[in-house]
Amino acid sequence: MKTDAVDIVLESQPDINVELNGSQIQHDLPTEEMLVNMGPQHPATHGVLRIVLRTDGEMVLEAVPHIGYLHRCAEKIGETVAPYQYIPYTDRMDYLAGMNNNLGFALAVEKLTGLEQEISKRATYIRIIFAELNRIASHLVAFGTYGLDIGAITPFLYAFREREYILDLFESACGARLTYSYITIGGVTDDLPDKFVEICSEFLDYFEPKVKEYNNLLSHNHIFVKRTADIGVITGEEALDYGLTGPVLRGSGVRWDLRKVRPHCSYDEFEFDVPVGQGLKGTVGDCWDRYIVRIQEMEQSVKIIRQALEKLRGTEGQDVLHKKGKTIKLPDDDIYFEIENPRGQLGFYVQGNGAAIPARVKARGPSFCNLCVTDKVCRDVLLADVAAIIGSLDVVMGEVDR
Amino acid sequence: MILAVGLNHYLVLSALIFSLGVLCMATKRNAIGILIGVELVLNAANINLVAFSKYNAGVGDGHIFAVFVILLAAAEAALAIAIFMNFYNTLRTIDVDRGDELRG
Amino acid sequence: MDDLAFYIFAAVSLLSAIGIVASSNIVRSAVCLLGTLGGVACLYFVLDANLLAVIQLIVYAGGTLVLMVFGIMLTSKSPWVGFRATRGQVAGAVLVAILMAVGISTLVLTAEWSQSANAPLKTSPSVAEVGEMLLTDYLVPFEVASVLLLVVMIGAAYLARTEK
Amino acid sequence: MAPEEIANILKDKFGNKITGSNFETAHPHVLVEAKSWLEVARFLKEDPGLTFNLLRSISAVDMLEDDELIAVYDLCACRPGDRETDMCAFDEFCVKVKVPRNNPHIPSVANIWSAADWHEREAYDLMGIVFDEHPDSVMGVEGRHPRRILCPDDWDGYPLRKDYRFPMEYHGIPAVTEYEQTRPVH
Amino acid sequence: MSQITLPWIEKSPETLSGYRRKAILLLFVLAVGHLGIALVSLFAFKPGQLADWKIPFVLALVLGASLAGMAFTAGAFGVVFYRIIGKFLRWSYVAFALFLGGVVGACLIVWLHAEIFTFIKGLSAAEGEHRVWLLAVPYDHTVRNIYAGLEAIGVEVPVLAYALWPLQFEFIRDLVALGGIIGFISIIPAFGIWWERKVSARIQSRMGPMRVGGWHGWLQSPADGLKLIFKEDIIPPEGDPLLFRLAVYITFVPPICAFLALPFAAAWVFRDLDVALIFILAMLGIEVVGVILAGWASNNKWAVYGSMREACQMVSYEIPMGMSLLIPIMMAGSLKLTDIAGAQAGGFWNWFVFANPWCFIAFFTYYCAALASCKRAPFDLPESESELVAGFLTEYSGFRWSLFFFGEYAAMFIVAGLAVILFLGGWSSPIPEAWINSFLTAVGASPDGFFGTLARGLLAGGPIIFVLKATFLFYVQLWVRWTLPRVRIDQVLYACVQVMLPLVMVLLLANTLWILGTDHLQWGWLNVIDGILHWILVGIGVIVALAILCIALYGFKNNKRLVGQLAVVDQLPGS
Repeated sequence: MKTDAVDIVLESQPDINVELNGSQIQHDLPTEEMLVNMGPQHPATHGVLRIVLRTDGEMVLEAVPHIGYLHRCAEKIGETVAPYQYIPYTDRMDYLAGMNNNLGFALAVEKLTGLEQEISKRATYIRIIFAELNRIASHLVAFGTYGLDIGAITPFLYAFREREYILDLFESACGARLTYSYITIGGVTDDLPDKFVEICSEFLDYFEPKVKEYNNLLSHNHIFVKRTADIGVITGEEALDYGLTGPVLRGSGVRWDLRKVRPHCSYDEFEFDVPVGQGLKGTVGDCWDRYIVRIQEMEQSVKIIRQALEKLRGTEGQDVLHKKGKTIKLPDDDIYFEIENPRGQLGFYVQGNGAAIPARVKARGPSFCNLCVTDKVCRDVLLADVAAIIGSLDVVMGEVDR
Repeated sequence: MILAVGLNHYLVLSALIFSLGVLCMATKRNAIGILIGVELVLNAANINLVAFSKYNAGVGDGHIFAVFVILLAAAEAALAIAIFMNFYNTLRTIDVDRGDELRG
Repeated sequence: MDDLAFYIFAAVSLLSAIGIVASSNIVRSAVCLLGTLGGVACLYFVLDANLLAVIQLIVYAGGTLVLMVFGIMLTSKSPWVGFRATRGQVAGAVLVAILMAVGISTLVLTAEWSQSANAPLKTSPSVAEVGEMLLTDYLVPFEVASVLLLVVMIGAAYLARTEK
Repeated sequence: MAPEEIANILKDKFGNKITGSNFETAHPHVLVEAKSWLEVARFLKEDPGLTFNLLRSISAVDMLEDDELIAVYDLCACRPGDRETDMCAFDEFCVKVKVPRNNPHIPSVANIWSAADWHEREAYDLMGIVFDEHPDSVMGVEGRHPRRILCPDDWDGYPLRKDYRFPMEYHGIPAVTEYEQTRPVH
Repeated sequence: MSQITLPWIEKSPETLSGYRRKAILLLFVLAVGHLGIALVSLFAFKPGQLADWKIPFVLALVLGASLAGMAFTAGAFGVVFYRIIGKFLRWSYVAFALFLGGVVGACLIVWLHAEIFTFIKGLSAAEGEHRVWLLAVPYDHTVRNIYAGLEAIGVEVPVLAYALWPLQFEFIRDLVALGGIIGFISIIPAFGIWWERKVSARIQSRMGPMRVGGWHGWLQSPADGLKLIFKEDIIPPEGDPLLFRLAVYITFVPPICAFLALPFAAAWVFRDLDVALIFILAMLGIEVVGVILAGWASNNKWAVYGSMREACQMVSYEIPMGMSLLIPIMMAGSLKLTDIAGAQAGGFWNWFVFANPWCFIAFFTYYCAALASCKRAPFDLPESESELVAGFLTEYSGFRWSLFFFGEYAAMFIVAGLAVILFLGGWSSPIPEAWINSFLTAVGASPDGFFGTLARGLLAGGPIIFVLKATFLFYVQLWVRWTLPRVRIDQVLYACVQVMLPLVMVLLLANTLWILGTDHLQWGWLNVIDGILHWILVGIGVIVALAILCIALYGFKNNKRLVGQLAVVDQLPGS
């Protein structure tokens, strides 16, 4: 089985070593096409993504992503441990949105076992608060690193300054700052700490004006707009065809958010908007649209958290963790369940066979599906645009490779 | 003192650089190597001009000539490299010995 | 001091020139050319031709040399591609070059120059004087040169254009 | 639209190419025979009443007892609504395709949903289901198959199969620890 | 427990203090001995006793002994008072002053030497003694001659004459000046990098380096430099190792050469070239060759990309940069930087930036082009991290890598200095000297007295004013870098060829005609318009300066604003 990745790429281009006497190809300047390995260690690839670029000078003719450098057999592990033991593994998939991953897996298992109806309201609201806080944290990282990709270093530090507060909140609730395992099967592991509601609403008051600061600093910066508008345009149809979800799909102008169209976790009780890309600075579906959708989603998340904190007031004393969470047996059935993760639709396919351990666990990572459009978008763009496009897709390699 | 520098020193230096430039033109088969040889020869000529201006004439004529030589050398280099590009475009090499083929 | 400077810079220029000829790698030749150009520019400083020296630096070293290195990079697949001349050609060329060097040197050393060759004139033209000459006595060549540059610019762009 | 209705539409259209269905489960689905999957898929995508334009996931499952592999296609319809006010309409559906374990061949739907490209590569890589006519195919020992995606291209075997044994070394690199080598494999 | 045994950790405190006592004793003995030798020899060698070739040995004996003695004394005191000195160094402002003292020290040495040099040149030459000694260097003064001159001003220290003897040679003067320049150049990156990190930290609402050296991490750059020197030196074997090494020096040396022609004040210039401006531009232009070679010799595709971008960018931006500079040249009518700066003396309204609208715009076009040619953000494409890993620096490490930064920071200071000399009045102070004199008279101090001279030296112009102005422009470069994203290569070239070049050409033409109308043809109406525009521009300048001052004060007063008021977070367990 001789299927070396580089050989395959080489197959598709003319042999550069052949003597081209009197060849019919006449270029502007006699330049050679060059194969460049962007990654696995490259600052713009957000982890261990490797993209083989076929370039003609600064022009990228073809960009083939190669993934798998962070493959940790997460699905295989799922077949050897009980669902509640698998929760910590989901943290490590999309490590920037651990709460949402926990939530996705917990909801899938609860739906499969019928535990869904028995989760207390308080636990549901706490789940929503943390999922949305985590969405803000994740979008902050996306915003900051996108600035880095474009060459602005300062927004990154601003984003991390705010994210630090969110991580403090998480730490106060569950003790961890990155891999929380807080939302678990049957609810959340522990009730909120004292004064959490006050501190959280204080944070929201502090955070809301910061979004304006980000817009002044980066979003409407002329150079930034020039770098991102009309770059990497994905139309709505293309986005659906490639299975893109989340801010990437909404950036293409499709108003599609699982929290609205098929609400899970009583999201239907909340009032919020779904921002979509409108092509304010260029074409609908360009990098700027995908970027601004994330910024606007942070504002909407703030709105949701405020409502959830309000709803939380009447629920003191309710049990936040269902007793059956650790002892459930999975029925001989399967389920595929998706939630709206910061990066898109995170789906878990869980198949049980009557035992406590699932027969098959599959995670459908939004980053994995969003990344597959790279090949299509990164054609005939400049080298710098590749960084801009990859950054605007906001992939987390932990989830792509699982 | 025998080491005291005069006009002759400059002229001999210029002669040596000139010969090296000619040698460079003769031995290099890379077209850009030949261009480098031409630059050497022009530099040798410039040294002469400036040295004579300093030691013999005392007016700026030598300087003016040298300015024009530098200017023409730059123009010549730009044009020559454009030609080499074309040459390379057709023959995929800049070996001058291959330039005798009467092909497009 | 001037004498010492002459010897140093002459040695730099000559050694770099030898390096150009001796090096088989064309990029190294170009780097050696930088040495020669710099050495010659310093010699101009020694000869009180300051304007010429800086022009040499800015046009040759900053412009032409970059152009050449560009040309090298665009026309070779690898830095190590070298086309060697045959042994006979090299021997002949060296012989001719040595004869030429000896011949010119002898000619120069035996020639009778109009003034005493070892007494430099104290008056060197200043920048202002050179500039004034360019715009008075040498105005026509100056303008012709500017037209020539324009023609070269257009010609170079024409030669390196897309062929359709 | 309820899954039963969609299943009925499909049964009317394709008859016995739809080999079964199950709606009494957490995951209602229909079973489609492998060789007609391509036309069913095209119908699901292009029929104006269905328009399942978003392929969410392809999950490959190994049923060792039944000696078959299942490819679970989870589809979703995103029908653009009124852009300014309304959400897109939501509809979901699931199709399962069963293939024998020793010769798993399913026609590739990557030309219908581009999203299937990477999902099919992943299903081949980890479970060994060969998707015929996949656009990113390479020639293997047993014919053309999709290129591997997560594992290295020269990896041997399909790690998610139930009877997979983890290799002891890969290109001279010890792949499992001493402890794991002595431990019984699941 | 670590298995490594360190002898000085194993020893008991008693042994340690024993060592210390011994060390102090030894150092004091050595110090007294050396100082004694120096003291004896101070009066021992009478002029005329020694042949000329022995002078260096006498100097070595005297200077070496006294320097060694002082060093040993300092060492002994250091060991005695090491605790107090440690505390002293931690004391913030003193430490910072010590650090900045380098600049002042370099200035002082150069100034002192200039005074001595004038003194020696002022002595009457020795009677008929023109001797040729070593490399045909004629000298005017014997030691006896200098001693006579010293005696005439009442300094009867024979050794001083020996010490002054070498200073009469031009090349020694050049060496001292070169030492001053190199000292200054070494301070720029060390200070510049530390300052850049502090500025960026301030912009990003964090602290920046805080540990090394006590106050605000002022020793961070030297510490980093030390680390870089000890790092492994990696040279890609597949590239061209010779050119790989050479490229560093081709990049690093030209910006330093440019300092040879950069005047810090009227007399504070190594060589006052009549073509100084073009010389500096040429030196900045040669840098690009080194960068191309660095990329080429690295045998790395990212490095080649970086160097090609650098070549495109620098070669194209040199043209608008040079053409912007032609405008002040035209105003001053000279290529000599001292002339150009001298033409702007006497108050900030005389600066060329306010002279007419064309100069005003030319200042900004020059500054933008200079940013691009220094490859500073937003034009830092050659080393753009997120696209090209590190551009042409990808394969460089350790000390070689840091030399590139020496070159870069030197070039940054050069372009800032050029902008100051050509547009912002050079070393002349914004306040006219006459005002300072009258102010001094008004407060009762004589303008020629000690304080008067000091005040005039500080306020009325000089190297310190020049360095301050250049440092401000340097700061603006940092400010821009940490605020803006990076542009793309096609946008960079578009901005140069399609925007900046036509603009600068129009400016050049307009300025030529303007000068022709105002200065040569003396059109009255144009002179009136010129005057009005001049004062409008001065007004704009004042407003901008005040605005920057206000913003700075506001930022200083509200320096906690960015961090926010989220006090409760501190009570969370994680904080």
